[in-house]
Amino acid sequence: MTQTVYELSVEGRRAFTPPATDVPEVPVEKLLPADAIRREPPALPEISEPEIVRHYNGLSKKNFDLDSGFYPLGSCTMKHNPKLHERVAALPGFSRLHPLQEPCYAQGALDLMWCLQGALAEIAGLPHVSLQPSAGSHGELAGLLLTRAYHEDRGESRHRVLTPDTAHGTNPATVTMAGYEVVKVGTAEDGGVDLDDLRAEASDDVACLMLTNPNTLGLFDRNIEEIARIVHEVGATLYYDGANLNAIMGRARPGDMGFDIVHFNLHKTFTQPHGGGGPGAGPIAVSDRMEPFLPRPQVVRDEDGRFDLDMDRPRSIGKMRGFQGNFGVFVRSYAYIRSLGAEGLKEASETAVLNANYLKALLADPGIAEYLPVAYDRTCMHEFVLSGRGARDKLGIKTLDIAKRLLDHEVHPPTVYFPLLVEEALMIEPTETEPKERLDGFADAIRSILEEAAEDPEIARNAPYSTPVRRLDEAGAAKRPVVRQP
Amino acid sequence: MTQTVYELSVEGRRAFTPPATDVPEVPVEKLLPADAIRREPPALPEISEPEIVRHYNGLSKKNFDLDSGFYPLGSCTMKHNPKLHERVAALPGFSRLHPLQEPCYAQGALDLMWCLQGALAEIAGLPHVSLQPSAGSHGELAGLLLTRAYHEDRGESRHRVLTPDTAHGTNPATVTMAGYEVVKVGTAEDGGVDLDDLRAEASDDVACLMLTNPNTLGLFDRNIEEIARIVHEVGATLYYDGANLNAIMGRARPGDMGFDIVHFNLHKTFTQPHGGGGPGAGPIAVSDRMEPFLPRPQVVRDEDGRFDLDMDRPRSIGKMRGFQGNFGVFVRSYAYIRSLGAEGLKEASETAVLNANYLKALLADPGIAEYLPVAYDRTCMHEFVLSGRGARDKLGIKTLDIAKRLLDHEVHPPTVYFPLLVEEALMIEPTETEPKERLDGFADAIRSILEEAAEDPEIARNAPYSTPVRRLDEAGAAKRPVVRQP
Amino acid sequence: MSRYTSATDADRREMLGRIGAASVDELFEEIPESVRLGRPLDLPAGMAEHEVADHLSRLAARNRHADEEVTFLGAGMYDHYVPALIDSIITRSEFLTPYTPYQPEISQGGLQVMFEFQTAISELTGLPVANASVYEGPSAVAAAGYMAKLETRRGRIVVSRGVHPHSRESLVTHARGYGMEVVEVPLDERGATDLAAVAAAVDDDTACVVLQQPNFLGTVEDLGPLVEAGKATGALAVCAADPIPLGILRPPGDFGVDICVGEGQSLGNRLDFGGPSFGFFAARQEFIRRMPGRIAGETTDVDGKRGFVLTLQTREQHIRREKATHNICTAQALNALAGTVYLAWLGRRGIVELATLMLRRTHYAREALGLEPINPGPVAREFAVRVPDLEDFMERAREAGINPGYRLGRDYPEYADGLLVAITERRTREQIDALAALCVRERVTA
Amino acid sequence: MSRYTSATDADRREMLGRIGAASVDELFEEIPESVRLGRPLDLPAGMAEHEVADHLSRLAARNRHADEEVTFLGAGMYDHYVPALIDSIITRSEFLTPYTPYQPEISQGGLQVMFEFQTAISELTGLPVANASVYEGPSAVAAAGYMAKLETRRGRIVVSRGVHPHSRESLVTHARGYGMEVVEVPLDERGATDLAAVAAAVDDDTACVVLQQPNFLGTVEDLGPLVEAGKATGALAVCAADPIPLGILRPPGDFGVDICVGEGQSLGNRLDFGGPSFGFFAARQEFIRRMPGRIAGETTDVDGKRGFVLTLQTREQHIRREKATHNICTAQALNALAGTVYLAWLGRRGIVELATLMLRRTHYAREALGLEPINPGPVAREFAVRVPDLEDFMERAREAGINPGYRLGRDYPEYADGLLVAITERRTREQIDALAALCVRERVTA
Ligand SMILES: Cc1ncc(COP(=O)(O)O)c(C=O)c1O
Ligand SMILES: Cc1ncc(COP(=O)(O)O)c(C=O)c1O
Repeated sequence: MTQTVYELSVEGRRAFTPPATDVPEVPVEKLLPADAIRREPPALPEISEPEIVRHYNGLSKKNFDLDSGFYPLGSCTMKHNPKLHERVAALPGFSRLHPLQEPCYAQGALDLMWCLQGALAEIAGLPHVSLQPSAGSHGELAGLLLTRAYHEDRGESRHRVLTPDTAHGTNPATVTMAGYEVVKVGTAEDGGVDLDDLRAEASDDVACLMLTNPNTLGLFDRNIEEIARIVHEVGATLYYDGANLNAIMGRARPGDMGFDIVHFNLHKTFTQPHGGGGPGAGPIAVSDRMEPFLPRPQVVRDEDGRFDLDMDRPRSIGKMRGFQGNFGVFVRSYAYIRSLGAEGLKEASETAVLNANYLKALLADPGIAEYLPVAYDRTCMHEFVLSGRGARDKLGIKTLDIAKRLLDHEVHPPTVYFPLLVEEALMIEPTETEPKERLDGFADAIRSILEEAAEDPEIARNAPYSTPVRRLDEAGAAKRPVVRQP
Repeated sequence: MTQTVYELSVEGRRAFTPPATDVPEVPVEKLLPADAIRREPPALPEISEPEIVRHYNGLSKKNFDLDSGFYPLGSCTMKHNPKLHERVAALPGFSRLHPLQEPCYAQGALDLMWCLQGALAEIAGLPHVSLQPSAGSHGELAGLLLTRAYHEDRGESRHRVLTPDTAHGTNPATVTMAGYEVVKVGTAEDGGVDLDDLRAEASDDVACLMLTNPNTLGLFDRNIEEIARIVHEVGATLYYDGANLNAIMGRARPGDMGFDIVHFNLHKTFTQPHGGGGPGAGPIAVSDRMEPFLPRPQVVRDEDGRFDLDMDRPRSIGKMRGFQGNFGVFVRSYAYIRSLGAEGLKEASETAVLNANYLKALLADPGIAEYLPVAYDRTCMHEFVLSGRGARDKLGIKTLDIAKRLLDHEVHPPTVYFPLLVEEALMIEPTETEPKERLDGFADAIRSILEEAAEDPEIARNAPYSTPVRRLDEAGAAKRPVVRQP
Repeated sequence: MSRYTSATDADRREMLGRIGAASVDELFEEIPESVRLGRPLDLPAGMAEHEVADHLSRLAARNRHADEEVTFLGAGMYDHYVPALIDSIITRSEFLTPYTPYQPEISQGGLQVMFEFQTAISELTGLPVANASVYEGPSAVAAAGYMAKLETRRGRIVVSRGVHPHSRESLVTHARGYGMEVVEVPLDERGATDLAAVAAAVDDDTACVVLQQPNFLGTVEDLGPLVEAGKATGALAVCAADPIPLGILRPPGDFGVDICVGEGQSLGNRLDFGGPSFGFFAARQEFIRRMPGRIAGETTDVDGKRGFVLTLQTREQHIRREKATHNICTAQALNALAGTVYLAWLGRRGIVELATLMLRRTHYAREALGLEPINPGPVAREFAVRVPDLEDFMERAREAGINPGYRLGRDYPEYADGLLVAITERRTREQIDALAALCVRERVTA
Repeated sequence: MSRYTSATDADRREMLGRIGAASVDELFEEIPESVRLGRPLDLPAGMAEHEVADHLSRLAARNRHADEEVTFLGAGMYDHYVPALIDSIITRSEFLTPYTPYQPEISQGGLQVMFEFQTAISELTGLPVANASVYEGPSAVAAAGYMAKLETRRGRIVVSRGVHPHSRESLVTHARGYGMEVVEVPLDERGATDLAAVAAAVDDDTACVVLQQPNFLGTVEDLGPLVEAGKATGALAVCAADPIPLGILRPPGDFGVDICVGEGQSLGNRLDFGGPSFGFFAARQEFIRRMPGRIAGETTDVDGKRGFVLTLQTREQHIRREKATHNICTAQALNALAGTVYLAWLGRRGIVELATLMLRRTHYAREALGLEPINPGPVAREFAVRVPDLEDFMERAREAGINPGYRLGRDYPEYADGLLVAITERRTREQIDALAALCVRERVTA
């Protein structure tokens, strides 16, 4: 029976040996007012180093991870995290550098940030970059705060932000948090933005249109220039959610498509490991007209090549967080960009798109497509979406059941039930670091699940069987939430 | 079906990117004689970094390890490997130091070796230490080569070395390899050396007696001073196999018992991780009369505190290996000794002996002892030996079956069928880093296996069931050995 | 072919054949001609692994880091020792590489760690409900402001000038988005939050009052009266707290604080020039459905076996979209794991021993330096002093291999000559005495 | 209570109670009074983890390591880049902490790695059977001598002066134990093993002839005739080989060599001031039952599933005791794992590219230095030159941050002014040119 670290605790055990006290042992009561002194120590565990290691090693073995097998989680770009990055990120010059060290003693770190800014600007096709936002959503918020500052600076007050109905949940959540009203724009037959719907919604009360291109259906919106024209015509900004950038590196750039603001997810496209839910980083690249409003500080370089952190930015929206951002993440993404270079990044996107279209073709096999038809029959970019309505209607198994049965095939299921536009959606993103055999293996697993369900749908409905725990009572957990050790 | 890395290989795949060639690309034929050039590249795998990592991470998950659970492998001292040691061993000042760096540029490394020598000398009670031997067996060989040089230096030629019948297999193997003849000495009723047998065998043709104290039965030989007297009286040396040193640190010292030569197993007593079968290190400590023959180089310190590698040792037996030994192992053991200090090392041995006696007491419970009687009913030191003859005769399950059934209880079995003296032996060494609950858990597992066998012995005879593979055909593997990828 | 892909020429041919495309270029015909880049990216050429490693080592070598000087720099991030067992746990692929645990059956490791993290934060803060992590300290304060807005539907935030300058500025930046006014209350002459000013500042439109314990100058605030004054008109009390001193300081929850947030770097995370670390976010039970971010909950599987799941997801963006309580998705799971292991390693008695050692060394240091204190009151790990000739003092300290602390003047014009000195278990008495020795000349002119 | 034990006072009381002993001291009454230490060990007091870490860092800082100078030092260990994936694999507890795989059902990871290692070594050496590892290079030569003794029952070993001095000395040290005479044959004037001398030295009592490819001076030996001469009277041919150059050099097995051994440090292992690394040991099929150390073999389990076991254990000490083929027990499993991963990372084409790059840079360097060669013949990664004023040259190189190589005079009086220069993928043309620039003055006086 699995135990928490608190249930393993035995009074008197310890892993921490305090250093010898080398200053007078003045009683705490002498140094702090009685009212400020804690009565009972916090009930942290009492456990030795060997048992802490065994506990967390044991827990780790219950996790499926990217180094165990195929992880085609759509919109998450689960591509290999090069092991070099952990070694260079741990160099004392980076990991032991205090964020408030004087810039003249942090030139190596600032040089790295400056070069990363330059590379991201070149990849996005937008000249000015701030590395500060902590993740994609935080970058989205920065983008809308910039938009607000930009319009206020022009004496305008706009209230609405347009997001396509296929947008990722963080987009609308960000719009609300940035004080705007969400207005949904419909999706056309071909999976792109419904231009008529857009023209109808576009007005001078619209501050911004947030788009992902390729979008969350895995399709490149061919009307992007027209969309940009419509948006700019009403004076709104065009925001690029960079989660799908892995499809177009070296092939196309948001800046060239007319976007004003782009966020990158360094933990998707640029291989910062996902860490079970972070850390990540969400730098933003912006056009000239948005530059003045970028958060502070900005890394700048003077003519002698010396770097500094420029806080003196009067029109900046101010700080989004402490210090200058997730520097450890910058080190890993910078190492990735310097490892692959222009050619390698382009090859990465090409292979991601090739792998996605190949897997889509394998799953278009009649025996599968009948139950899992592709949502849009177009060449896809780095990911594609299937609908599970065929399996639901003809085999009586929902997309959830297919996902749970895949767990017994030791592959991670795709993203499910997103985008909401597609019924019983399965969003599949193989990435460029998967070998052909694993794509073939995934198609075989899907086929065998469907064939099995044709015989006995109960098997999938009660999957998984081989995992550390089977299906969990999520409703119960929400009704009577137990969110800490009693 | 598990594949080898060669079966995962696909022509054209690669993980290594060669640096750009920055010198003239002269054809190989111009630089090497035709006869010396390889025709076919070696059939090494062709595979990308992500798939190499997945292959070896996958293989690692098939291993039971010390950080998974209880590992009471007798005579191996499977005690916790502190994680600090991997961090300090990886410091560039140690890991990136060339072995032939001039001593004046390696003072930190030589200082560490000097201090480790001092600490081991103090622990063993013998003044002179050589860190050079690569493991315990290599230390045994060094000890007998020293003995040979010592006697030859006195114009004596001796041919026999005495080893108790309970000695570890490496002792007799070493005796043969050192050009001596093995003579077995019997074990008395109380588990110690049979003094009469020893007196009978002791002669001036005996070069050395090799002993482990506590011995491989886990018992301290109370007659050690008498044994030393008998051996020294015939002019032989007394060799101490240090594998069981974990029992007596701070309590007793081989030097004080009359031993001339001691080997340490840094990968047992001093926490160098076992690595699946190495690396280890087998330093030796010797008395004054043996010092001149120690291998070269020796770390020396001059009066200004400067360290050097002294090769000028005319009577030395010479080099046992390249350079100065397994320095990376010295770093870990030194960090251990400085972490615990005198008090901590003593507490380690005390707790190891306490844990062993407690587990012995649990297993002396009637329901168990009836089938697994203790071999010698004495207070044990850091390990103890049970005999499985009760289980074999009354329950029809051999010690091998008990060991295999333990695998299904997620604990590593004890050492089995050693020492040979004890029928169906089970040698159990819990070490000091195990908490009481795991000792209780082990006893429960043993009890449940015996109770289960009372009902149905077949279960144990066909165990294990829960492991990546079940019982393997070792005979077939020896008959038609397949020792490489075809 | 880059070392991270596996598509050989033969693979490409086979895959294109199965797709029915003549070339990879054909797959990109979806992109209109006019927006195709049509040239190579202007980036340096790729390099072999050892060349990248050497390049990064050269960059790293141009930074003076905390092993190359004795640093008393604090102001939000502290030079605490990161125990080695944390390296060995957070570099395991099973923790380093998975995504957010959307499939609980194969993520029980990550989910149980979140549950254990939430428990530890709840214990430190004295509040029953904590989430699995937010980005970091300052943006956690902004998140607390947003929750107060959603809870109270009011328009003003009162924040003490004792709160970290980066937290105050992040609050203002975010508040301009979610439409709230931020009002600052000053510190009194002892460097503690001015109680009367708080009482005066709160009104019926005040959503929350934000305090910090210890405050930015290191002062241990008298939370009781401050919280009482702050909540007088129905606002929520928000307190940003430094986690290690909470080992001996009465937890904010005890004083009626509603939301306790803070920076987690000091709990087993690296300095890393400012990130990534983690922020923690704890609140009263009644706010559980208004909390931002992931929350792990205990439950059972179909066989009755214990398990953990992401719970109350209806708060979150992937379900409630524009009605979500916060837009956060990817947070700081791996850094929170390091914090969880650190707090288990420190343990119930260790955190008291460490916090007590820091308390004693902090008071010893303040006395040893003998300079005029800006906040003479109780301090726990950091204190502010006036240094008559600060520039010269900083220069002399540098030459002695010491980084004496943070120039307060950068954020507090009223303390232009102020120096903020931080203490950890690594700052030995010997090092404190060395800093004190530099102050002798200062003292004479003081 | 030390941080690595879990026995609280309550645990101790309970355990002593169950044992029936009053105190822990009572358990040590087995040790006779006269041999009890009776005083604390005279060792420095224990320290907290961060204090030990700081102490070790200070020691490490007093060494000039290969990232702080451009090193051309070789002579058996080489400054090759260790790819990062090796760190992440060998630090996993599942590889780092288990014992020798005595229970195959729970050691399939370690056993399959041994099988894959044996395959790679067999491919490099051109010999069908390799064991799972021996200690390191020089003692592997001594192990080969012992196997030749057991195979041939003869009493003499002929060894070329081109074999590494540490290998020759280890051979003599071990041979004095297993009772064999070691006879050395000289190098010719081109720094290659003197063929005529070999032919003359072997006789009917010669158990084996030991050569090295490339030899210690870096010369690529003409193995064909040497092996033929060596085996003329029935001796076994033993060849110590440098593994990376074997990517482009014809494998020793092709020339009739019976046993090929060597140092494995250059295959993904650290310099580590000389160890731990691994030694490899390969031989002809007919010697399989005479081989030292562990050998992994493929087999199937009761369900027919593929698996691996330690095989032919009847050779080994834990079964055959005094009749074992060698006394080795703990060997170098973790270092051999690093070697296995390195060879998979390098791969079939990579080892050819790397060996070719080293070949070209070595020849480029010899020409660029322009000094009188001691071994003008073909070299693969190392070469020896005469430096007129060696001490001054070494000093000037040091000042330029270069470690120019190994003073041959320490082991070869006949090359008192000799310098052995080693090349790896890390020694760029730029660095070679910098070394060459130092030779200009030398050249003038040459
Ligand atoms: C399409 C899309 N947009 C935005 C986000 C939010 O990014 P982050 O998780 O870094 O906040 C995600 C993350 O999953 C995403 O897939
Ligand atoms: C009692 C005993 N002696 C000697 C040895 C040999 O030591 P090593 O394995 O270090 O060569 C061992 C190792 O298992 C042992 O247990």
